[in-house]
Amino acid sequence: MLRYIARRVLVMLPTLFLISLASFFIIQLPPGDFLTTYAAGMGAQDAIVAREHLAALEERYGLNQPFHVQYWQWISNIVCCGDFGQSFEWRRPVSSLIWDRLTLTMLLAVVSTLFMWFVAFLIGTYTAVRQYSIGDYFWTFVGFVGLAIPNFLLALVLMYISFRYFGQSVGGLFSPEYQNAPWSIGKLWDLFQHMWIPVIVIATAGAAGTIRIMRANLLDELHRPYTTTARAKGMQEWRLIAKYPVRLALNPFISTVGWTLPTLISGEIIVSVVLDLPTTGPLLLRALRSQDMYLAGSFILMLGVLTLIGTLLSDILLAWLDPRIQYDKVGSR
Amino acid sequence: MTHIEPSSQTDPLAETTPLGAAPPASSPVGSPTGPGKGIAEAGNAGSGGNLYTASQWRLMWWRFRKHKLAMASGIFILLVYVLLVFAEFIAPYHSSDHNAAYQHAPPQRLHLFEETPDGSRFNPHVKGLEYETDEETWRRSFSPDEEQVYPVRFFVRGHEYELFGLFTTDIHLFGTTDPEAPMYLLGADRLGRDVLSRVIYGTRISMSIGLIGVVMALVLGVILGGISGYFGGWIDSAIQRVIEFLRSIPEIPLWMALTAALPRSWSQVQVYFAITVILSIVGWTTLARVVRGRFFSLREEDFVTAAVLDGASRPRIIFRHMLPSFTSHIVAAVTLAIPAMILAETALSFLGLGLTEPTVSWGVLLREAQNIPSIAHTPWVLIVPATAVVSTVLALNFLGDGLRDAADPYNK
Amino acid sequence: MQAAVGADLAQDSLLSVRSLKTQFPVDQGLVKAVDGASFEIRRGSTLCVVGESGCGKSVTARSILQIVDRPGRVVGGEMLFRRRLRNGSALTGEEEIVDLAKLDPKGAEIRDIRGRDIAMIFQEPMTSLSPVHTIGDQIVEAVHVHENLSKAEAKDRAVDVLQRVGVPKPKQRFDSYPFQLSGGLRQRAMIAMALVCNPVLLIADEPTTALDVTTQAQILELMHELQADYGMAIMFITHDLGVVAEMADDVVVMYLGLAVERGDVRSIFHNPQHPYTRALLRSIPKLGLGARTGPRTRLDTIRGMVPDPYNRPAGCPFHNRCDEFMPGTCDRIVPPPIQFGDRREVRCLLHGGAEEDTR
Amino acid sequence: MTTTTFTKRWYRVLALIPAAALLAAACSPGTGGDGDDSLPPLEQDDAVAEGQHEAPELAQMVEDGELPPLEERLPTDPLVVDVVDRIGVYGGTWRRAESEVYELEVTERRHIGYERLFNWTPEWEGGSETTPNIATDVEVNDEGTEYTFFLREGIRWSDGEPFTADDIVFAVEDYYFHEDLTADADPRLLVSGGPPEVEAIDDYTVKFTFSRPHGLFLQSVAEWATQKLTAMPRHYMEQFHADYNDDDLDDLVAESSLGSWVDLFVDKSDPMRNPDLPVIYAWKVTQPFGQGTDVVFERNPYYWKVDPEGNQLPYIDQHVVQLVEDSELIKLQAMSGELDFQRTVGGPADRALVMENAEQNDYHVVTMQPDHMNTMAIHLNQTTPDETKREIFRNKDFRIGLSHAINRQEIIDLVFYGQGEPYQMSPSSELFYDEELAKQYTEYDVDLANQYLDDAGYEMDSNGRRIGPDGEPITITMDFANDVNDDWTDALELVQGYWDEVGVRMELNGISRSLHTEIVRENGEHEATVWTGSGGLVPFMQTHWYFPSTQAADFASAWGEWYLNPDNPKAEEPPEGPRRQMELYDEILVTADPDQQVELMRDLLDILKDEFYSIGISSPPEGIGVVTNKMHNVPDQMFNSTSWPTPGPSNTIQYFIEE
Repeated sequence: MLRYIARRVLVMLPTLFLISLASFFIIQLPPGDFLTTYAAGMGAQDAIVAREHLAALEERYGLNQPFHVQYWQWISNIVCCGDFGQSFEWRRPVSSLIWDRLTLTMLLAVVSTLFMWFVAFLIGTYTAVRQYSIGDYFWTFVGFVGLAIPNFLLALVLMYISFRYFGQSVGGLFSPEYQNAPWSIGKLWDLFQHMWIPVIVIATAGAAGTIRIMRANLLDELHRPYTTTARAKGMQEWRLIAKYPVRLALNPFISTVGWTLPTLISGEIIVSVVLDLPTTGPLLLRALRSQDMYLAGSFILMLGVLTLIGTLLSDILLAWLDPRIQYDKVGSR
Repeated sequence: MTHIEPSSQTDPLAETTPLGAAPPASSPVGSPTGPGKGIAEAGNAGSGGNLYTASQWRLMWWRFRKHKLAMASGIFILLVYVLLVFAEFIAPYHSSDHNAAYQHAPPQRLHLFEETPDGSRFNPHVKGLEYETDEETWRRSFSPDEEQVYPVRFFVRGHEYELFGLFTTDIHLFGTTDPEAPMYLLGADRLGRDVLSRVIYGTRISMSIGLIGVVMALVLGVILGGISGYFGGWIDSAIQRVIEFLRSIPEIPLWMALTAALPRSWSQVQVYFAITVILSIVGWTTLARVVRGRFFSLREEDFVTAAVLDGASRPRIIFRHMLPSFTSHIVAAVTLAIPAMILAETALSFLGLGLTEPTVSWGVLLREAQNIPSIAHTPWVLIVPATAVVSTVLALNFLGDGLRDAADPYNK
Repeated sequence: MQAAVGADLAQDSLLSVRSLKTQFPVDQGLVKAVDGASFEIRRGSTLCVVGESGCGKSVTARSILQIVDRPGRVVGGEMLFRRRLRNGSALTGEEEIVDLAKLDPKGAEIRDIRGRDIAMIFQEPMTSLSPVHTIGDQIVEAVHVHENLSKAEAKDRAVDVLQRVGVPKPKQRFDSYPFQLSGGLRQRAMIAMALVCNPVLLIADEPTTALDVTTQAQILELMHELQADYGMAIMFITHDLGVVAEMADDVVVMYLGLAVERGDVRSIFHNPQHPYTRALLRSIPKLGLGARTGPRTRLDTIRGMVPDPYNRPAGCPFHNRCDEFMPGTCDRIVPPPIQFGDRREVRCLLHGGAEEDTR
Repeated sequence: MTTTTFTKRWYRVLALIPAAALLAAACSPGTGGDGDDSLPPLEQDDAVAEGQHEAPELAQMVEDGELPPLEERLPTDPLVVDVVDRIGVYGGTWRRAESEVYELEVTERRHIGYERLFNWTPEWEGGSETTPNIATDVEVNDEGTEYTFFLREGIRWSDGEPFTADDIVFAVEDYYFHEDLTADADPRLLVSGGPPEVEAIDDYTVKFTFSRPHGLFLQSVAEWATQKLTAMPRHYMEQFHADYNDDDLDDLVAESSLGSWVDLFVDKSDPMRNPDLPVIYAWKVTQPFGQGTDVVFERNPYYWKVDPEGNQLPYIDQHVVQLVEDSELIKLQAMSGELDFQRTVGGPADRALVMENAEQNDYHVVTMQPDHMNTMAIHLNQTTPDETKREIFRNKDFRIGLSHAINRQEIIDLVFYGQGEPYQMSPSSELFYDEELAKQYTEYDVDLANQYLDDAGYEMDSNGRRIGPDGEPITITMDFANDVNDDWTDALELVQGYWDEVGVRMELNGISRSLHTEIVRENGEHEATVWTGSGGLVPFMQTHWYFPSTQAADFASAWGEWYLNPDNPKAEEPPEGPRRQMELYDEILVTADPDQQVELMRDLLDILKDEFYSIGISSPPEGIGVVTNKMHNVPDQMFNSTSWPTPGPSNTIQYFIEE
C-alpha cells in the first residue's frame, strides 16, 4: 500500500510541475499586469496614477523581470519555505488570505456535496428501481432542470426572492450582527440560515449528473445475479436494494470523489460572486481579474494539487472499499 | 447482465434467461468485417426476421423511438435549429431595431378576435401602447391603447434582409401589417428592442457555438482518445497525463486567461471562434476518456483480433473497424456535451468574458438581464432568454440521454 | 388473496406446478418464456429439469419463488406448495397448501417462503455473491431475515453450516470475500447460504455448470449428502444429461417453455417418448448408459437451433426441428399432455391429441 | 482665502481653561457655526462638568483612568463643525458596502479621514472654495512662492502624541520627496519648479517655499493626491524609515516578510491596513483591510473637532465597510435598508426600484451631482499609430460631421431616461460655463453631417461608405471599457447606427477596464474611446479633457505625453492650438492671483472651443445615494466627485444614528 502511494506521488510530480508552470503562465497571459489594474482602478475614479509611481511599483514587485526569473522566485519560495508570496492587491501574505477563507469554503463544499449526494442518491435509486415510470420521468426532469438553469441565474433569482418575500438579509453567509462576532451557537444557526441558497444552487447543478450516473450504475447492478440471490433469501426489496446494488453502484462515485472538491471550489466561484460568499472563489476571481499574480497563481496551483491529491485519495478509498481492486491495477485504470 | 443471446448455438453451456429487455446491442452487428456472430446468424436464423439484419443505426432508432421524452426533445431541437437558419425570416424585427417609444414595453397580448359593433370577428391584432413617465423615479408605465388596433398577419413586409446572403427580401413570417406599429409579444428591452427577435437571433451564436465547439472537442477527443486507447502503453500514459494536467487546471482561470489573451484587434466573429476553441480545449478530455474506455474494451473483441490477424494496418483498424462500432456512443456523448457548452458560454458571458454586446447570444442576453431591476420590473427580459436556455439545455440532455440509452442500454 | 388452498395435492407431493405460464411483455412482443409447464416435486426427491439453453428452465425455477426479473411475471397456472406451519420460528409439524402463483411477488408471504422453505442456488457463484460483502455477512443475512437470532448465534449457525458444506477453516472463511475463494468453495458457500434456514426444497439452477469437472463431482456428491442429511427435495436444473443420470429421481424435459416430457429418470432415459428427448439423448456421449460401441462416431446434434422467443412456431414448438414432423398437423396443433403410466407424461402429437382439436 | 475658524460659544466653554483662553483669544472669529449665542451657557458648563461632551464609553474610560480627560485630548481651539440638521447623539454603526477593492481602499480619503490643512467647503463654490481645517490660517506672499500655514494647536494623533509642524516636514522631506519613496508618494501637486523647501518655524507653523510660484497650491492641499501630507506621524513612522533607524530596521523588514524597507514603510503608513498607525482621523481601523471581508473603523478618542455645542465628534462609534463581490448586492442591501449611507447605489436604471422600496424598508434617497461634464464623450485619438486614421481624425470637419450625425436626444431618452441635455465637453461650473462651447455641433442633422463629411473630403461610395485617404472605407475601432459604465455599450450601439447612416463604420470593441488602461491610457494605441469627462466643476485641477495635459487625454495621448515629458519616446509635439493651451496652463500654475487664473483659464477654453477635440453626448443625470432613516445629518444633495472626495467634505463626522 505504502509503496503504491509512493509510486503514485512520484508520478504526480511532473504533472505538478507542469501545473505550477501553467498556473503562473496563465496569469501572465493577458496583456498588462497588476499595475494596469491598479491604474485602471484609480482611473475609474479619475485619479491618474503617475508614470513614476507605476515604474517604482513595477521595480518593487519585480514585474519588470523576465518570466522565468519571476517564476523561479515564486516557486523556489514555495518549495523551500512554503512562502506563497504577497498579494499585490491585498498586501497580505497569500497563504493567510487563502486560509482565511478556506474553512467556510470547505464547509460549504462539504454541505453542498452531502446535500447533493443525498438528493441524487435518493432520486437516482428511485428512478432506477422505477425505470420508465411516471415518477422516473418526473424526477429525472426535476434533476435536469437543476442542471439546465445557469447557476448565476438561479442564485440571483433566489436571492431576489429571499429579499422580496422573506425580507432576509441578502448575500453573504452571516447577518451583519454576526459578521465579525466570534463563533457561537447563534452564529452557527445564522450561518445555516444563510447557507440554504448557495447549497441549493451548487447542489442542483451537480445533482443531475450524479442522478444520471447513479441511475445508470444502479440499472446495471439491479440485474446482477447477486440481487436475485438476495431476493431468493427473502429479503425485503428496499433493504436488498440498499444493501447490494446501491452499495455497488456507489463505487464509481467514490472513484470520483476526489474530483469533487476542486470542481466545487471552481464551480462555487460564480455562485459565490453572486451571493457574496466569503469563500475562496471570489478571491480567486478577483485575483485573476486584477492579475494579482502570486495570489492567483498560488490558488490555481493549490486547486491543481487538490485535484491530484483528490484523485489519489479516491483511488485509495476505492481500493479500501472495494476489496476486489488490487492496488497495482488502479494506476492503469 | 442478462439478456437474450440469440446465438445459442455457439455456446450451449451458457444459458441465459430471456429477460427480453432489448435485442443485442453489444455485438457489432453493423460492422462489415466483424467475422463473428452477427452476420453468420443473420443468415442462419431464417425466420429470424429483420431484427437481426437491421443495421446498428436502425436498431438505435427503434430503441430511441420509444423514448418519448427524447423524441419530443429531438423535435424541439430541430425546431431551434430551424430558428437558427431562418432567423431573419422568423423574427419580426432585427435584433438591433430599437425604438425609444417602447423602452421596457411589457409583453403585448395577441388578440385573436376584434370586438366591433357588429360583433366579434376574427382579426388577430395587437393593441397600441401608451406610457407615462414618473417624474421622480423616471420609470415608465405602459398601458394598452384600446383605440389602436394593429392587425397581425403571416408573411408581412418589414425591414429588408438578405437570406443566406443570396437574395434580399422584406417578407417576415409574421408581424403587424403596419411596419411602424409596435408588436412586442414577449416585451421590449431597455432600448425598446424586441426580446423575441433578440432571442431568435441569439440562437445563431448559442446553438452553433455548442455545435462547433463540440465538433472540435470531438476531433481532438476521438483522435487522442483513440490513440491512447488503441496503443496503450507509454503513449496512453502520456496522453493521460495531459488530460490529468488539463483537468487539474480549474476551468474559470483557464477561460479567463485565454479569453483575455485574445488579440483585441479580432472581430467579434473571430473572438467567437476563439471561444469555441477555448471551450473545446476543456471539453475534449471528457470525450477522449469515453473513446479510450471504449477502445480498451473493443481491443479485446474478436473482430479486432481478426482484423489484426488479417494484417490490416493500425490506422485502418482504428478508423475502419473500431470507430464505426461505437459511433453511436459518440453521437450520444456529443449530444450531452452541447448543452454543457451552451451553459459554459452563458457562464463566460456572466463573467464578462467572451462575447459581449452588441453581439447577440443567449449568454449576452442573460448577462444584460441579470440585474435586480430586470428581475423586479421587467422580468420578461430575463425570463425569455432564460426559458430559451433552460428548455434547450433540457431538451439536449433528454435527447442525449435517449440517444445513449438507445446506443447501448447497458453502458453508461 | 387466499394463498392456502384445498388439499388438492398428492400426499407425497411437495410442490405441484400446473400449466405454469410466465411471460415477458417487451417492446418487440410478448415473450412466453414458460408456456404451460407442469410437473411435480416429491418430498425428499430430486427433480431434474433439462433442456437446451433458452428453454425456460431458469425462468420456471424463478417463477416458483416469484423472483422473475422484470418485466416478466407469472400470468397463469398453479404452483401448489406444501408449507410447514410455524409458531414463531418453531415448526408446529402441521402443513398447509399454498398456491405460490397467487402470491404477490412483493408480498410478505412469499418473502417468508423464500430462503426459508424454498432456497435457491445459482449457476455463477462468483456473480451470484456480492463481491463487496464477506460470505459470512451474506450467509448470516439469510438467518436474520427469517429468524430472530442474535448476531453471535447467527454467526455460529453460519459457521456450522459452512462446516457442513465442507468449507475448511469455516471460521476464517467466514470473513473472506468471494473473490478470495476458489470456484468450488464459492459454490459451497452458496449452498451453505441456501441451507442455513433448513429449507424443504432446494432449487439448484445449474450449480455446477461453471465448475471444472472434479469440483463438479464434489459438489454433486455434497448435494447428495446434504439431501440425505436435511431430507429436503431438490429441483435441479441442468442441460447436462450426465448430471441428470447421477442426480435425478424424476426428470422434466423442457422445450420453449413447455414441459414436453416428464417421468422418472429410468423411463426417460430408457424409453424416451418425445422426439426432442430422444434427440437430446442422442446428442450426448453415452456416459455410463451404454458402452461406447464401435469406432468413434460423431455425436448427433439437433438440427437447427432454438427459435427466438419472439417467433414461436405455431403448433408444436419443436416441429421445425423435428425428424418426425407431420406437415399439416404438427405446425397447427399445440400438443396436449398425454399421460401414460405413473407420473409419465408427454406432449407430442405422435402419441395422440392430433384429432382432438383442430381449431 | 485667509479664514480662521472659531466660535464665541466655544470660547466660552474653553474659558474655563485659562491657558486655552489665551490662545483662543489670539484668533479672530471666523466662519464657524451660526446662532452662536443662542445656547444658554449654563447648560454647557454642566455638560462639561459632567463629562457629557464625549461618547459614553470614552467617558467611562476616562473614569477608569484609561484615557486622559476630554479637555486634555482636545486642541486648545477645536474646530467647530456645523451640523446639517441638528445636534446628534453618540453611538451606532455606519454600514457601507463596496464591490471594488479600489473603492474600499479610498475609504480613508472619502469617508473617515478627509483631513487636510485646508479642506474643500461642503458647498464647494466654484469648485475651488476651501476652509481651514488642520491649519487655522495661511499666509501667502504676493508672488505665490511662500505659503505659511498656522496649525491648530493641540491636535493629537490617535495615540495621544501631539501633531506638529514637524510631522508635515517629515511627510514632505522624508516621504514625498525621499528618493526611495517619492515614486510611491506621487508628489506631483507639491511641485512647482522642483520640490518645495519646508520649514517648521515652530511647532505650529510650517512654511513651504517654492522656487517658482505655485498658483494652485491651496487647492492642491485639499486635493485627492495630497492625503499623506497630514498623515505621517513622525514619531511612529521614523522607526520604519532607513534615514532614521539604523538599528533594527533590517530585522523589522525580515520579520514582516516584505521585500524592502520601502515596502515596510508603505505598509506601515497605510491607515487601512495598519491598526497601530496613529491617525488624526475621526475613526481608526480596528479590523484592517484583508482580514475577512469587512474593514472596521472605530472612533478616535483624540479626535479634535466638536459640534456647535462642544460635543466631541464623531457621533458614530463605528464604521464598517463590507467588500461584496457583486454590485447587484449593494443594491439589494441598500434596498433592504442594511446600508446606512451608501453614496452611490446603481445607475439610472436602478433609480425607480431603489426609490420604490424606500418607504417599506425605511430609508430615503439623497441625490448626487456628478462633477463630470458628460455622460459619454467620444475621443478620436489624433495621435493614433495608424497614419491614415490620424489624418482623418485630425480633420475637424470630420469630427464636426460625426457630431452632427448623432441623435443625442434619442440617446438621452433611451439610455439616460430622458435626463440631461445634449452637451459637449465643456465645464459645468458656473464660473466657466460657455453656452457656445457646451452646445456647438450638438444639433442632430444628418444632411449637415453629410455636408461636413463631404467637406472633409471623404466621399461616399456606392455602398454608402465613406472612403478614407487610403482608398479604403473608413472604419473606426472603438476600444471602450465595458465594465465601468453600463450605459456606454447601449449608447455606443446607437451611435454606431447613426454613423452608419452617414457612411462611417464603427467597430465596437468592449474591453475590461484594465485592458482599456493598458491600451488607451498607458500606450495610446487606440483609435477611439469614450470616457465621462471629469473636472467639469474643477477645471483647474482636472485638465486633461480641456487640453492634452496628461496621457489620459484620450483624444491625443501622445500630445499629453509631450506635455508631461517631451523626451518620452511616446511623446509627440502637438500643433499650435494645444501648445498654446499648454502655455496658458503653465501660466496659471505660476499665477498667484485667482482672478487672473480664471481669465487665463477662459482663454484656454476658447482654444478648446476652436479645437473641438472630443464629441460629447449629453450632460450627466444626477445619481442617487441611499440613507437609512435612522441616519441623520446627511445632506440631501452633494457632489459626486473625486476631487471633492464624496462624502468627506460634507463632514461625515457629524452624521449620527438615532433609531
